[in-house]
Amino acid sequence: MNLEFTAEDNAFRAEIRAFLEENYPKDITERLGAGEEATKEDYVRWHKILAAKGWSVISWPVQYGGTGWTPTQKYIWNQENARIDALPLISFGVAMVGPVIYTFGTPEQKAKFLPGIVSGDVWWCQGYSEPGSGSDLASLRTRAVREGDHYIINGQKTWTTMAQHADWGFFLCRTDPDAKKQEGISFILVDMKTPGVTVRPIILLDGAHEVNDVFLEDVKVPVENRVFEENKGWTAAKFLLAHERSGIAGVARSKRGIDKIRQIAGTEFADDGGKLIDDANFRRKVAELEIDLTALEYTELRSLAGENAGKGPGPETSILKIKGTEIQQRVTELALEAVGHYGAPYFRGFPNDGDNAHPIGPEYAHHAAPRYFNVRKTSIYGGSNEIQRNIIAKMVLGL
Amino acid sequence: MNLEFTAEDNAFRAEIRAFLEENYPKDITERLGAGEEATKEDYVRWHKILAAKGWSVISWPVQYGGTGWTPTQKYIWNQENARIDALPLISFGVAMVGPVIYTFGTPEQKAKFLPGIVSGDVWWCQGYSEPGSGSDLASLRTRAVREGDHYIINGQKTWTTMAQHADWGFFLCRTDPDAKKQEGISFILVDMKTPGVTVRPIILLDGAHEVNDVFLEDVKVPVENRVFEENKGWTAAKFLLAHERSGIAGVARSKRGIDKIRQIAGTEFADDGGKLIDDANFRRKVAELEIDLTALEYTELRSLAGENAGKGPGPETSILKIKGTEIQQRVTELALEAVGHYGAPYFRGFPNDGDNAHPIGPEYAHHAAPRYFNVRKTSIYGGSNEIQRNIIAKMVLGL
Amino acid sequence: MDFDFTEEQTMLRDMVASYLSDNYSFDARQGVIKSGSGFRPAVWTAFAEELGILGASFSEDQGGLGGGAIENLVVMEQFGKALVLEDYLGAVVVAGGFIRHSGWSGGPALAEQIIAGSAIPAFAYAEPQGRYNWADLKTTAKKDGGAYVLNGHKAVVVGGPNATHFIVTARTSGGQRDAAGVSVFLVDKSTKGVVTRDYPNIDGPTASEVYFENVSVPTANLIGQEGKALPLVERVIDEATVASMAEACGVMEKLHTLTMEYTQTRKQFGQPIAQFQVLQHRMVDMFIQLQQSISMTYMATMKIDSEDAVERAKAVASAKVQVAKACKFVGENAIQLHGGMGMTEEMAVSHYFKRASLLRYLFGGEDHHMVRYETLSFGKAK
Amino acid sequence: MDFDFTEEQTMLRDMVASYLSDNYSFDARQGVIKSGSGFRPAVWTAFAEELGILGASFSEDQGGLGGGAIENLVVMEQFGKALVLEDYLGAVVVAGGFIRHSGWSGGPALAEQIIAGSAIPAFAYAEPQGRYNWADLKTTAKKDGGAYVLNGHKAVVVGGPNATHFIVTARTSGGQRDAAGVSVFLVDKSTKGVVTRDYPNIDGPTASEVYFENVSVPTANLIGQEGKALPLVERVIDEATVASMAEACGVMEKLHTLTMEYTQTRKQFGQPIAQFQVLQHRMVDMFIQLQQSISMTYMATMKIDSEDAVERAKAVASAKVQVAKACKFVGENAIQLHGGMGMTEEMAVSHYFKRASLLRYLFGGEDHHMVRYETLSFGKAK
Repeated sequence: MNLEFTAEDNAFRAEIRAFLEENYPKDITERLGAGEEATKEDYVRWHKILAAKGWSVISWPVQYGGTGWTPTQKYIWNQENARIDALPLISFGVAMVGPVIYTFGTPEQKAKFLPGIVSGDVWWCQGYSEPGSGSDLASLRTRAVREGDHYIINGQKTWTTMAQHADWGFFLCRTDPDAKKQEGISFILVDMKTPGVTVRPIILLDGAHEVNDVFLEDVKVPVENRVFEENKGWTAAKFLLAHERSGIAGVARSKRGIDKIRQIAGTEFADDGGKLIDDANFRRKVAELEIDLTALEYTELRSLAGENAGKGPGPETSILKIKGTEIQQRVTELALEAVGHYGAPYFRGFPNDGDNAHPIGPEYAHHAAPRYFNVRKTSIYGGSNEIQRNIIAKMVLGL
Repeated sequence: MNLEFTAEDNAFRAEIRAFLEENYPKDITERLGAGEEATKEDYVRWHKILAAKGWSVISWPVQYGGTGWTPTQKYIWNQENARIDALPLISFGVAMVGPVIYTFGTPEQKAKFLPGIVSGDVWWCQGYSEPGSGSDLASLRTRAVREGDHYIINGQKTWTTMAQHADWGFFLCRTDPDAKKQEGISFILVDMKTPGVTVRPIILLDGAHEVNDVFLEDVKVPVENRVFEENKGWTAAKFLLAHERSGIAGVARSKRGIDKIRQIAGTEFADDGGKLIDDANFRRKVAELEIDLTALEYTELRSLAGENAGKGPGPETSILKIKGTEIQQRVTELALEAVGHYGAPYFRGFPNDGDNAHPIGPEYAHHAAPRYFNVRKTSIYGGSNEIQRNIIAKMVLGL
Repeated sequence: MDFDFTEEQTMLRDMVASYLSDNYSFDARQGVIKSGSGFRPAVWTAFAEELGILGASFSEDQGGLGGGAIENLVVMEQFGKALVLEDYLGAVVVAGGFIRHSGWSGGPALAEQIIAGSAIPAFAYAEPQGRYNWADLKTTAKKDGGAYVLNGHKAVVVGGPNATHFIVTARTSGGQRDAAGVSVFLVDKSTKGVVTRDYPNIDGPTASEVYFENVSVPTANLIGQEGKALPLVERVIDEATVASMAEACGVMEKLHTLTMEYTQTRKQFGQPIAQFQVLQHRMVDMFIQLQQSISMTYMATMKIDSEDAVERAKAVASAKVQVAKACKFVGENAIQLHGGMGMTEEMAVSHYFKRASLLRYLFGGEDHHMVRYETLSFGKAK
Repeated sequence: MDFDFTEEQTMLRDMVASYLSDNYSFDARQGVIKSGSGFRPAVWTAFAEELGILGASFSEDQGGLGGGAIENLVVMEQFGKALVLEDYLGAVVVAGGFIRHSGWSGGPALAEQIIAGSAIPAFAYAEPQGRYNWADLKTTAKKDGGAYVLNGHKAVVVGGPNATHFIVTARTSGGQRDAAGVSVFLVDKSTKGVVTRDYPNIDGPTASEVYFENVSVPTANLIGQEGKALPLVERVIDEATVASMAEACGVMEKLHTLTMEYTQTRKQFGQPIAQFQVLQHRMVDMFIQLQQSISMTYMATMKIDSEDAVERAKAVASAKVQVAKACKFVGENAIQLHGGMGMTEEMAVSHYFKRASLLRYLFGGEDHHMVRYETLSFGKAK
């Protein structure tokens, strides 16, 4: 039992740090630091830089473009990325459909779809949730009816993140309506430009357009776009759901969030005219957050040690999801508290008329409230924290 | 809407205060203040003083010995009793079986049993819970079989508080084993000296002997000791359960508990050598407790105002139970924290060898830990706080 | 001791509720916001004329209905339920409070205009550096002949875009955070040198940054005594805090109701999610928080007229601690139990949540008021 | 970076677990307590001879097995699971720590006796007035020729009744709470003037009030430097705190397991109560608290040998905050989920709860360590 990184690990860290220092676009850092949102172009640009280095799909098998890094190396990679607040790659291709295709796909599917994911040329989206099926995913109703060598798809998907940018989507569709819930579902890849596919924005409570409804009306898709056997799509879906949870703790990013709060609180004044960071209440909350985050960090490290020893991520990763999202939410709540009165003004879409003589609060306050509102989603999506507790009760505790 | 008491209320309060000042036994105050436990004799003595004044069964109808006080007057009575930490009367006769008898009993039963309750000559205990039936009371299995003009009772009751002192007990027994759960139960009064009744102590985790197992083996009881109709005892039981919850918030007593904590913390030192009551953490906890208690107090007052307006105590009194017990538990926890190292020594049954030159901590510390342990029961008995939440969900929210 | 509303108060409540039900649907409200405004003149006119509520809490000799804090509670609770955007709090509760407690000679005239709906004051008290310390003022008022000259910057003045006047706290003497030297002025918005920069707040109402650039204000517009107005300001803000808690109770009641309705409709795993025990208990805990908040708001409302400043302040502080915590708990859980739907702009619940989140911090959140309570209850921290 | 135990550590754990399973049943433990004792000589002899664990954390040149903090963690976790009464913490962890870090010339001899089981030191550090400030000492040691003369009163010395020696903190100079002037002594319990008053603690172990009445202690028994021992004391108490957290993890694991077993057996409303979702989630939250506590205890154990006193102290303080909170949450909920049965003396769960409750506060609870963490992380409060 020891906490030391090996000399190899440290050398690896130095290499990563140097690469990021040299290659991560400074202008993205600046714009996002000022509260702007990342554009599609930002994501693609960074993806292509990583692809050029061979680091765009680090967790994949080497034969498909992966790095062969150890879990510890991946952990270091994540830490170093978080340290500079690097954009994460969009997960739908890299972390979701890619692994499904290289695990379950035909040689033709691998040849057709994997290169575009590795290179960043193809943007993917995920068609899982439906209006009636949230946590109860298997109750989905979108139908794909076989007609010759095509499926005709009809139905509605929702919460489809960044579908407005997507070239392709992977959709769970019911191919056998008479089968029991989890059976009779197929995993189908759809070109988003196919006639009958309509993407409609859902605006979130903070004004953000991240997610969409996707309507599918007589969408004609070749049968060769189905991954894995017909009616066996749930196998691929489950595989993906387990995959999706790794890294969900978000420790490194929450650490950066706390760093920013410390900075803000070093600028803001408390009621007594001292700095907010010296206010007993405020620093108590920061300290509690730091301690809880340390507990989460070491719980993740123990889980990582298990992975290093060859055990896959198990259902106990639900703990990381629960505590990780709770902490993310508290980080944004504390940021909102820190900015005081200037949490109220709403800047999204508000014309910046350039009246610098009469500013509306400090720049760091502009997105505090929207973020607090927006991250409520983290304890809801990907299986709500209530569902995660059900999973632990059943799968870990055996209740 | 106003918080003022009327001139009549204030005069009433003065009368109560003067009475208590003059009549409450000073030696009981002293012994209990020093951490001793109240004896049966203490309870009976105080009961008889109140009975002499006509105040032993204040909530009963006047015809049976009650006072006719308004809810506000009863509230004042409770406040003033708590103010001097007066012993509460044991509830099994006064608050439980008494109301059942005057509500459901025959004239003969009223004549036979009520006077002993009013006077304090007869000590009652309650035979409800059984080893297999806690929150699920109606699943009880103790049998009463009719033989001529007697019942023969067999079974086991548990958690029977102060049964070691009891002259009489009221027992729920199954008289029709074929009926559905709540049906087929009868409410039967049993002389505890009847052959076949055995009382066995249950020692609690703090070492206290408050509760008992009661074994009933071929206990022969005259049919005229059954209250209300045969197989309809659940009606009386339900009536009693609703009755039992009033006053359960314990606001006045928790206030006294906080006062004592403030006193202790005014004596104890903090880490920095100042008084504990000036320690930021400690006073934060006291303040939180005070505020939560105020919220409970005004919630109880709103409920009381409803009663004054003629509405009976409804299922929303479950709120008072939940918050009241949580606060009681926090009060004892804070007292334990306040005494520091001296929370550990265990005094129950420990021979006081009178070595005053070498004391084991201050007197106020001697019972801090036992009380913290003991009051865990308050969120368990009388319907656990989980059951109370079920009740609110169903009866108040209609879920 | 009673917790009942009088017949008049009950009628007031029913009248407001009925008006809002007819004229203040969620869609209509969202339309106003989308139009870039937080104010409908017709609604304000109705408040003044049709409902007469702008005068409900003013004394009868000022042309009001002779009510007070309880009337404000009744109105604000209904406003909370309908997420009313218009700034009754600043224009009536705050302005009315200053008129009532200051003995200011201009009070009756202003009261008349407020009641008629022709004057709509907004309260300019917060400053960028000052957080919740009402004495922390960089805005200055310097006497110059028959006028005061104001300079400074007031932050997030709610209702600013549609106000006719500002009630402004400013320093006439002393250091930046001294208790002495605080004064209050009525400033006509059209006065030269008053610069406003307007924007929407994230919960719907609009607000302004207000800059005073050598603004000349007649001495007759000094409200209360020069340099000695801090107790007056604190008292009025306590009244406003209590009124905002009543609004919060209305908001939370809706959050709770909407959540109960949604969970009884939404099905997962073959049953309404309201059948899951964990969600039931969560809704019970939301209900308990709501009930405790109502109790504390009533308590503070009834104690707000106490002449004992310590009792009054303790009542308000302790109530706000409860209400602020409840705003967080009820708001966050309402969203959680609505799942993804609660995250969307189209669902009313998300707007109630945003309002609850900002009401939590208005005039200071649980931390500010906890420290205040502790200081009142135990003396200053050592 | 790894979180695995070595083969030797795993063997140690299994050996201790196996011994306790055979010799330390709950009933046997209760019998010892009822007999008025908190110590079985045969058990201690087995620790020394059969298991050899008293030397597990001593260096090899002192006759030990060359282990350290991890070995103490392994032993203490098992002791927690079996609610071992005997004071390994004082006799081995604390005494071993003082020997290791002080360079005291008497160390090797004492170590030899401890490992053999013939010396059993107890740690006399707390004072009635001092709470968790280890420098707050009224006990004095005055140099007088070749000896120190000790006077004072030590509170709740766990293991006192069966100890052979006391390790005593005393003031050789300075004011009552000065950092300078703290010294440490080994005092043979049989020395004239050592007065003890013994009693059981509520969680099972026994303790003593220890009075020093003009007790003469040879200068050779001074551990560490005269007047400069506070950092030494703090370091050893940090080590003891970490070891006590390992015990707490063992206690909490049992609390959680017992609760899962009970709720799967106990039926209400026709089903095991473990089927109620609210109770399932409660047990999940208990499990999460347990896992986070284990993670933090491992972290603190691995950082305890750091020469960076700040890093070490932050690690211990943050871990204890987590573990103390978990002791409360897991303990209280274990009782709650056991219902009335959990309240009884006959059920093991109530004894684990009592132990968890006292471990929560041992060497300071969450408040003490939170303040400590804050001071280390932000500087002294202003």
